[in-house]
Amino acid sequence: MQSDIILKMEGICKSFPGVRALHNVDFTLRKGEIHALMGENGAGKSTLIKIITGVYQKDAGQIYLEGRPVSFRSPQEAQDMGIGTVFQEIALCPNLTVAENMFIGRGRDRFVHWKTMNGKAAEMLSSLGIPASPTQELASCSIAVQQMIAIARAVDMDCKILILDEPTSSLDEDEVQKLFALMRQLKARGVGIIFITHFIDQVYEISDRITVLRNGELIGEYEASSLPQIELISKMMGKALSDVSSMKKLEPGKADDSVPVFEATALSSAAGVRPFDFTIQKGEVNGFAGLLGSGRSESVRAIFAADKVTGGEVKVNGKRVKIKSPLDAMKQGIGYLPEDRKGDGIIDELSVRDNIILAMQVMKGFFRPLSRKQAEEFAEQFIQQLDIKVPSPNTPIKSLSGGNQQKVVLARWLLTQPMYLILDEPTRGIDVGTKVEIQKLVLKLAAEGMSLTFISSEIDEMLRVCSRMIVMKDREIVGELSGTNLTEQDVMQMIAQGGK
Amino acid sequence: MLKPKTRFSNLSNLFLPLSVLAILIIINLIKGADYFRITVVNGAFYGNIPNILFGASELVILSVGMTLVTAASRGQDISIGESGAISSAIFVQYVLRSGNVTLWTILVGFLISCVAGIVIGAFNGTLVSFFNVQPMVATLILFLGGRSIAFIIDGKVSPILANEISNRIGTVIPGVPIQTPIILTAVFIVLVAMVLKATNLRLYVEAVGINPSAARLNGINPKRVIFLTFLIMGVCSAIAGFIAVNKAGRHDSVNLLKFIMMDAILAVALGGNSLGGGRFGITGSILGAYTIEMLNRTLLRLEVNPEAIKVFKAVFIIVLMIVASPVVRAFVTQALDKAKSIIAGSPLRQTGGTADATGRKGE
Amino acid sequence: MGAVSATKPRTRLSNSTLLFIIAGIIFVLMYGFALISYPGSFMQFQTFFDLFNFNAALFIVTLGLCVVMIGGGIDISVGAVCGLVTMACAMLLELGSGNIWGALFLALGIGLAFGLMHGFLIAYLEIQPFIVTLGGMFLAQGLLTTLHREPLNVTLPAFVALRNFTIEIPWLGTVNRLGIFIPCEIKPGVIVVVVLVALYAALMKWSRFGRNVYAVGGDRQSARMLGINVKRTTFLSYVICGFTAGISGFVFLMTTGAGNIGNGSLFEMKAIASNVMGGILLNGGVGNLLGAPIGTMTLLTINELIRAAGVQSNLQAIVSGLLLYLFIVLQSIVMSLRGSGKFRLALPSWLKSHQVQDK
Amino acid sequence: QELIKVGIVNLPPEESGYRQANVEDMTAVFSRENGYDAKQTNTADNSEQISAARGYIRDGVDYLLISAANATGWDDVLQSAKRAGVRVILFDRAIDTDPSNYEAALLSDMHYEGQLATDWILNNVPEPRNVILIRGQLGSAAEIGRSAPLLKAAEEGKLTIVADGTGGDTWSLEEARKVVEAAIAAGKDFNVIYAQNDGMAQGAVQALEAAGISHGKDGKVKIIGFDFNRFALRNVQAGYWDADVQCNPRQASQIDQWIKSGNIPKGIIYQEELILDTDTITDEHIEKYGINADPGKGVITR
Ligand SMILES: Nc1ncnc2c1ncn2[C@@H]1O[C@H](COP(=O)(O)OP(=O)(O)OP(=O)(O)O)[C@@H](O)[C@H]1O
Ligand SMILES: Nc1ncnc2c1ncn2[C@@H]1O[C@H](COP(=O)(O)OP(=O)(O)OP(=O)(O)O)[C@@H](O)[C@H]1O
Ligand SMILES: [Mg+2]
Ligand SMILES: [Mg+2]
Repeated sequence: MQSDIILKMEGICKSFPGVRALHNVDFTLRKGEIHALMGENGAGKSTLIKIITGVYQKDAGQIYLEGRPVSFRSPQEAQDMGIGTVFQEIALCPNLTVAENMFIGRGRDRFVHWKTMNGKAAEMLSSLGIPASPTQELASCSIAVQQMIAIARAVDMDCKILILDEPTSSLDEDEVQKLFALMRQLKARGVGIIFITHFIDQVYEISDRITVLRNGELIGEYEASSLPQIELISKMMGKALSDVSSMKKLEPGKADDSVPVFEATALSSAAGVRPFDFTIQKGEVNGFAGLLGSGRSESVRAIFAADKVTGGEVKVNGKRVKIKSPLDAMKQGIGYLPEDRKGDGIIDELSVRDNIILAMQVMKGFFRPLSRKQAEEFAEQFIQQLDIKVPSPNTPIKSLSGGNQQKVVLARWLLTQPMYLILDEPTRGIDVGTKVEIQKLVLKLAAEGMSLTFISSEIDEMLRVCSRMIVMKDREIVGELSGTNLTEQDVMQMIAQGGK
Repeated sequence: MLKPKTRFSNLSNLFLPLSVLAILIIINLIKGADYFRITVVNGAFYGNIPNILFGASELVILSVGMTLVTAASRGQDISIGESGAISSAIFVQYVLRSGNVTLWTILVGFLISCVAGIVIGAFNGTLVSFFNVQPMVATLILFLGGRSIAFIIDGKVSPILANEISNRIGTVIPGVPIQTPIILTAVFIVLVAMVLKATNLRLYVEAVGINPSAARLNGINPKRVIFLTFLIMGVCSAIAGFIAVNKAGRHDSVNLLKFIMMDAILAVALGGNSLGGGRFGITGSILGAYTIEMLNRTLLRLEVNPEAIKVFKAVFIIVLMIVASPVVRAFVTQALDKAKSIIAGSPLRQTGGTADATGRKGE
Repeated sequence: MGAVSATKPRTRLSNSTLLFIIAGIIFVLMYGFALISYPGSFMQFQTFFDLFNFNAALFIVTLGLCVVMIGGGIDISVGAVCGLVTMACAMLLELGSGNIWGALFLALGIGLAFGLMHGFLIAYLEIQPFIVTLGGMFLAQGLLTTLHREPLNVTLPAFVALRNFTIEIPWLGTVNRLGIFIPCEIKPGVIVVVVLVALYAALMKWSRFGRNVYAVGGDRQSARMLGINVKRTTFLSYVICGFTAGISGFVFLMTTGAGNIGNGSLFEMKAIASNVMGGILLNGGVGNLLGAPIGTMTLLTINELIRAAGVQSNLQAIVSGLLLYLFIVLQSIVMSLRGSGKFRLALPSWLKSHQVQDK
Repeated sequence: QELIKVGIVNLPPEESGYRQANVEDMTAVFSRENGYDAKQTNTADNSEQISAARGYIRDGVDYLLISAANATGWDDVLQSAKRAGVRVILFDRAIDTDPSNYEAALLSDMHYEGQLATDWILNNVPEPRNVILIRGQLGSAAEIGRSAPLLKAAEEGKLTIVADGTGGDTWSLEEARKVVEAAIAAGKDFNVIYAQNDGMAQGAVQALEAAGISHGKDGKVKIIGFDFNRFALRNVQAGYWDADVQCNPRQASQIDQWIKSGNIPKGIIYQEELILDTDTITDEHIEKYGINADPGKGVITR
């Protein structure tokens, strides 16, 4: 039994100024097992990973790799010892090619063999069905493709331990299945895999054991087979079972058909969406469905003028308006939560408070700053409302956990009280509990008369909140589905048929 | 609970300039205990401190502008001296051509030179924001050609500004015990503080400097913000040029404010700001500017041989930066924590490794 | 499963390549313009060779700085170090032992010492590079005046022979005003330039270190996560830059044969400008090393153009500034035409997170 | 009539008023009307200067006139000029090379200027002579030349240098002011300020003014500047300063004369230069020898 354990962590503690991220956490990983690490946003999962991989230094505790005590001072050392990692925030270099990103930092070769490298990369990309060419610059790949490249890199690294921190957050069903197939292969080869996700279904589908963290403390380690879903959720959240079970039921909102809040005809943008028509009614929640790279993000970016708009007409509340920049859109009462949190969402060095009030402040205007007190109040209000885990509103947002950062960005847009809010993957990296809270919130806002567009790579989730689904393929709208009894099957079918 | 924390973090932002200042003061006091002595000469205060305040006025003003440019554009304007030379040349020409010099002439001349500064700022700003040229390269153009322009405006001679009002602006106004440049600088600082208070300049600049793409999606136009900082820089250069030329009484397009950009950039960095943009602290930069002035004078006071003066300056800068470097600071904090916990008898608790010991800047 | 690949990825030119091509085209256009407008000067091959003959040191400095700039750093001490080396070597040759090899080692040693100091302070103590190298610049300048303030001509015969040594190309050349055929001349410094260009280009393209420099320049944070030793890479890039500045100092001395306070002054500015014109951005992560010599050639051709055109004294600086302006704007317009699609300012450079190692 | 082709390698006019006068003088004399086809390259960078000189040699000029930024590093170029049959005349600034490498050199003798000023101090200031020396850019020809006689006199015990500073790389007024302020703050007793150009002298005087120390004709501290800027001469005339040393920027007509007459002397020729003090200065001097803007009689520049 002992020899089975490849990684053992004991009494790990880690504090950041003002936060105790981990306290006395134990963790063991066996050979050939898939071990899910679960917990709410800010529970300390990523921090634990970063301690294993030498990104952070632990304050106390001991790590044993195959029985020997180790302490990595940099990710390089960890990688050299056979630990492959996919970090939560994509850690690739945008200016290098896809192939380089897959191979850089690995191996001890003094020289780069471009041909071999590109060849190997091409092989791997095609075997995993990643739509990228090895010589392409990484920056020109979408977030999802980048994430898959990061996975391909880690998987290829003939490692003893593979760590996947929310690798599936922007992948759709197909990609997830591909990833799982890979994980099973590796598992069969005896690799120990640490898997972090907020998708409960995925956890049960693939993992053998589950370790639950809450508020930086170890709650327990369980065999996946002996821990019912509901119980897992309640352990993560620290709530009684009854509270948890009441959250699953949601009713898609009913739209008020009379007033089209926003209407676009033949809208197109420089990012490459084909001209499309789009309308949304007051109080409606609709969604864009489609596969990875089908142009969902590009479409909503065109609505918000996040990319340069190259054509089309836009009406807000029946009146023709010109929306040429995000500010124009904001002035028309449109809000947009972007999918790329790190690149487009957070202003990482600014405080949580400044991040929350940012959009509202901009709308108020350059010459009318909020008073400090007011800003503080707004921030506190949303920190409470969305349960954002942060020591103080003055904390820079970059020190928050991924999910909490997402909540801050969401709070930012809620504060502006938009008439029409676009949410592109708002639940990416958000824990189950909060996810449901957000879904509820969306429906509540819709009921209050706000129109929303909700995009998620989980069709399931979209079905729960959207009353109408716009289906996209190859950057073109191929059809629309509405009704209360939509199923995932309906959507998939439409995508497959391409609308015809 | 929040209040003391904020204040503490403010102080730690100023750790670098304050500690440097403290070191310099100690050195000066060791050299002579009368360092702070102030006497009254011709009705104005005189002594080391007034001299420093007087000497640093242009640098202070420029470093404020530089801080904003750095924060928003993530680069530095190296043409500030040239820009000051050009705008003050225009000021001098206006004054000389207007015949009878009154306070009014000076004021109009000053405003015209500010406009000139804005035009120059617009030139640099256009390159940086709309053509995406990196600041240091964009401003290299004026750095190379600017003095020629000033020189041509000067009519290829160094015109003399021999009038009573200019002289008073450059020295003292009878009856006022403080030299005029010091007062002007103070007014400038107050104005800047007011602008920061009354507008969202800080938020916009920081957001753009940290993440332009996100700033844009929140309705901020990064190009415009960067452009704006260059306009402000232009005004700052014009003011600095105005003070410098009135101090000198003569427009020397060659030497006026020459190489001052190095000191201004140094001031920004000494103020605890990152030269890579993002969050910024004006107070730090101002302190940094005075610190540099004090450093220069300290070297003179120590009677360092002129050949070696730069060596000393270099050693000072490097040592100071080492002392205040994030790594060393983290190390010291850790050691202090350890000592504290040992004293308190509580179990060991370290704050942060080297990795996350950020030399925080801002506020 | 294949559904994802429905949209074929479009492989586009990378920024580095595009910028490099622009730099090349700009240079060719300008040189072509010069040939047509001022054939008297530019139709001589010697004019082209002289770009290198008398500016070999600048070329070399630019190369070293290029490595640092790709890594997202900056070194403004290069000019001063170059100047210091010329004086130190001149002193050694003239007042000291008078051994050329000794001087060469001294040059390399000084360059290396500065490189090591900068590298250590920047990479391991995480001090801002601008400030560190500003300190380095003051230090080099100060050491220079401390060592020897007056200009110093090296008269050592062996060295004078080396200085005067030229390689003649007998089949290329012009007949001068005395009716004598003067073959084109190449100075040994040029060979050093060519060798270093080849070496550094190979280093940046094919060595692990070179690619790591690109990664670090592109995204410091990610580079660390990818298992790159960011600190060592940064450290080495400054060491290389300092070392190169040392070489350039020796080559400078080889060209002019004298130590002087003004040697290498403003080289840092020229080198930065050259690199940027060669498509190597200050943000880091972008650029082709071959762009460095091309940018330098562009810059030097501007000077030669101004001279050949006989621009009026007071306007020379302005005209050269305007030409610089023109090229930079041209470069930027080409870049923005291609990038007009999406608003994507280059990812924040590492500079920003320089004091912050971790997320 | 065939034009004489001339290439002029000079420093940039923006460098100083002195240089502007020099450049203008060159441009005016070597004009087409005067029978010359002249081009002038102005840069303070030695390698650029050398490149330009090479360019003129390639162009096949008849005469190459050089005012070198650096005194050294020219051997190679001068030899190739010789090979190409280009006659080289140095003006204003010396080049440290074998005299056979050029035809003639018409120079300002910086050392002589320094000697003039030092002698003036020795003759006009009674003991003890406590001098503040404010140097220009270290290592520049002017700084070296103008410092040497004073340092020598100090070594010989004829005067004392109580403070030794520099205006930095820029001959900066402000730096000069700081040097004097530091001396005052340190309680130094001094009665002469020897500033190596007029701008720095002006800065020094500003420091004295602010500290309320008298200077000039009837004052305690004697002020000496260099270059003959008209504002400086007016200050001397008004007794606000004490003396100024000439540095003559006008060499062109002399060289023109040499070329036209075909009679070029060999080796170094120094221009005549003078020192003026409150007693010797006249309006005529200011008119004739001064450079830069004239503030007008009786106007002092503080
Ligand atoms: N660099 C840092 N500085 C300060 N606090 C930090 C830092 N990194 C993480 N934290 C804090 O540590 C806690 C744990 O964060 P961590 O990222 O490990 O959470 P997580 O479990 O991965 O959450 P998520 O599911 O949202 O990704 C959070 O409260 C976070 O704010
Ligand atoms: N700058 C760009 N230039 C060219 N093509 C691009 C660019 N950015 C994205 N694309 C491509 O456009 C397509 C649409 O991408 P988009 O991000 O809109 O997909 P999506 O449907 O939102 O999916 P997801 O958000 O899940 O990635 C993808 O194939 C992507 O590779
Ligand atoms: Mg996480
Ligand atoms: Mg998307």
